Order: sequence, then C-alpha cells, then structure tokens
Amino acid sequence: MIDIQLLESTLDAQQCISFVHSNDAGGIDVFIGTVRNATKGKPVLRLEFEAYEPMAIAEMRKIAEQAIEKFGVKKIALHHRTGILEIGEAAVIIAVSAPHRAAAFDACRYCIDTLKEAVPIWKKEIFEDGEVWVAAHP
Amino acid sequence: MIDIQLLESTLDAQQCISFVHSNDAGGIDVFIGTVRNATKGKPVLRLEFEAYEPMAIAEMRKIAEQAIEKFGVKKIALHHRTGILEIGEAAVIIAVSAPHRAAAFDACRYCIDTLKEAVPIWKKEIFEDGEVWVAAHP
Amino acid sequence: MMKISLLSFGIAKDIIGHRFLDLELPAAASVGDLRSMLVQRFPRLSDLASVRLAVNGEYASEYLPLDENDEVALIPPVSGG
Amino acid sequence: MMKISLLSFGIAKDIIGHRFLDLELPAAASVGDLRSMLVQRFPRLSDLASVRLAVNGEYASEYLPLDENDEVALIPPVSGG
Repeated sequence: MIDIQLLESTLDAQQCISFVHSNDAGGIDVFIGTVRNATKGKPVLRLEFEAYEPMAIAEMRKIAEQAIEKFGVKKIALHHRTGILEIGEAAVIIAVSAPHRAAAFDACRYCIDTLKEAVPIWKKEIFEDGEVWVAAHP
Repeated sequence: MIDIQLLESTLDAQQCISFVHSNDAGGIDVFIGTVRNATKGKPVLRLEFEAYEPMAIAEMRKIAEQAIEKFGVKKIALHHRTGILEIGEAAVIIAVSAPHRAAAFDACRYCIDTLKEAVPIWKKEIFEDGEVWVAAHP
Repeated sequence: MMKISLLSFGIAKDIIGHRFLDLELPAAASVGDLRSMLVQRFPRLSDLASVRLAVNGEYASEYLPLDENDEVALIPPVSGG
Repeated sequence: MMKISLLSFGIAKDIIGHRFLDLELPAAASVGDLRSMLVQRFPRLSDLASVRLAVNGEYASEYLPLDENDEVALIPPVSGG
C-alpha cells in the first residue's frame, strides 16, 4: 500500500507513521528532510519548492512501487511539500514498514536517494542578497 | 545532545522527532520497532519487556555517545518500553538528526543493531498456550 | 508543421521566461530536434548541469518522435527532498 | 568469605527462582568462579545461548575479582528493541 502526497501545508510525520503501521510489520523507518538555516555557511532565509505536479506524483509512486518490489516492504508513505518553507520545516517525509528492520532502512534510503535524482521538484534557496535554484549549474 | 528514556507508558514518535529537530540539521531518521502479531507463523497475544533498568539506561547512553562520535550526528533520542505491550505498540523509538542524511541513516541503524546486542532488556512472547523468553536458547 | 506545448520549471522557466509556451515544430520532429531548437533560441540552457525532457509526463529519449499536442516539459536538475 | 548480591533477569530469573539472591563467596573469587558455582548449582543455565555477567552495572570479564557487596547481574541473551 502506497500513500503519495504533494502538499502546500505542513507535513505530518505521525500521519505517515500511522499509514504504514501494521500489526504484521515489526519495523518502521522514517526519513524527514528539513530546511537547514544555512548552505555552505551562508544563512538561508527560506526555501521555495516548485513541482511539475502530475509527473512528480507519478514518479514518487513509481519509486514507492520499485521499493516494495525490490525490498519486500509492506507500506510506504511519501509526502513532499511545495510552496514556501520556513527554516526547520519538513520538506519531505518518507515512512516505510517492513517485517524486518533491514528492509525498512534499505527501502527508505532507496526512496529518498531516488527521489532526489528523479522527481521533478525544484528547490530555490532564498538568501539575504538573492535567490538560487539549487544544483542548477555545474 | 542525547535523550534516553525507559518508559512504562506509550512511546511518542513526535516527542523523539521534536527532541532531535534542529535548524542546522537537514535530515532526521527515525526507527520504530513495533510488536508483531505473530512469530514464525504463531499468533502472539502480547509481549512483556523486562529491563535491568540502571544498566539498560547506561548502555543506551553509551550507544548514543558512540553513534555521535562515529557518525558525526547531532542529536539522538532513544526511548524503550518496559512492561506489557499489546500487538502494534512501539517497543523502541530511535530518532537521529544529522547535517546530511547518510549519517542519520547509518547512526540510527547502528543504534538499533547495537541496542539489540548489548542493552539488558528481555522480551517475553505470550502465546495462547504459553510464554517464551525470546532468543534465550540456541 | 505541428503544435506542441512546452512547460518550463525552476531555472528553465527563468531562462525561457514563460511557464507555458506553444511551439510550432516541423512534422516528425524528435525530442532531440526540439532540444537543439531550444538551445539555439535560449543559449543559457547550455549552462545548466543537465536538462532532461519529459513528454506527456514521462522522461523521454532524444529519439522519441513528437506528436501534435504533446506536452513537453523542460526538466533542469531536480532538487527535491 | 564475602557477600555479593545476585540479580537475575529474564529466563535466568526463572531458572534461579529469585530476582535477588545474596551469596557467600570465598574471598578473592572471580567472575569466572561465580559463574562455575552458579552453573553447578543451577545446571539449566548451561542450556542458554549465552550468559554474561555484569558487575555493578558493567559487563565484566571472567577474570575480574569480585569485592564485598558487589552487585552481580546474570544477563541471559538480551532481546530488546
């Protein structure tokens, strides 16, 4: 079972955990990516996330399906924010339940690693003196 | 910073996440170990955890200190239940924050793997027809 | 000739100047043909670490022929998570 | 002779029959000596996958000499988490 959401409002870890919780799964791994207050030592004021929404949702679903197939995990919740995020807010939450913990860890890591490569979502860092689309240039 | 707790009441993932949350950490990994409804296909009614409390707390603290040292993570919360647990309840919650996600995953996994080897806590599985101390016999 | 819709995101949108752009392409133009045309018209696209093209919501190879009314998205380096 | 307190947990408590047991040991007895004595008196301890001994809350080597009033814990295979 898979729960994919792209949300303009605050992400809720407990909601992701409740979705994946299962009486026949012994381990849940949760990854939360939060907005850091600095990049390479330079203070960040806030972030803005833009998404190609239908494709982002489809790609997140593919990743979750691959993770279930690859690692034999039970349930995955994958929530990503869009819009303006303040420092400390969660940009992404991934929760995975599995019968045993190794699969939960591996699948959760696979999801975040693959999301960062494949899902059409873009992060703009807003500094005191300007804005930068992250990773745009070599 | 380290938060170690051995609790007779329900564990709270959000409390662990809030403890490790930090504006200069970009990644949080959380592991939740929950009570499964069966062991090797045999239905489990509930679990009971017994702890050598002062030593369990000291060993959990050592593990967290080692993880901070080894993986350069920022904060760790490590909460473990004692007493009677119903199916689906959380037996352990470990939350780790780090500047980057790889360290958070590695440290969280290190904590749960080492906890299972070193911390003096014992799990009794209660079945319809009897009780078994887990892993006691070869 | 055929008409396709171009969607641009992130820095690509800043370079193209529009989120949505309707383009006329020679019939049977491929994804690669569209890429060449865009790079010629918007040379700053070449400065990016990568630009992938998605056709109707799927990453597409350079050889894929485009069809009338396809929705093509310009995908600069993604940075979600 | 010296007196030590033995704490037993999990299956070890079931085998020993008591959570707390005061024992008289020869002066200068080591952790290993205590282990031998316990295994002799409670042979079912030998059936366990492992038994570690902790002295005053720390895992101890077999060679550690015990002291008067030490708290020794019998640690059968742990199964937390």
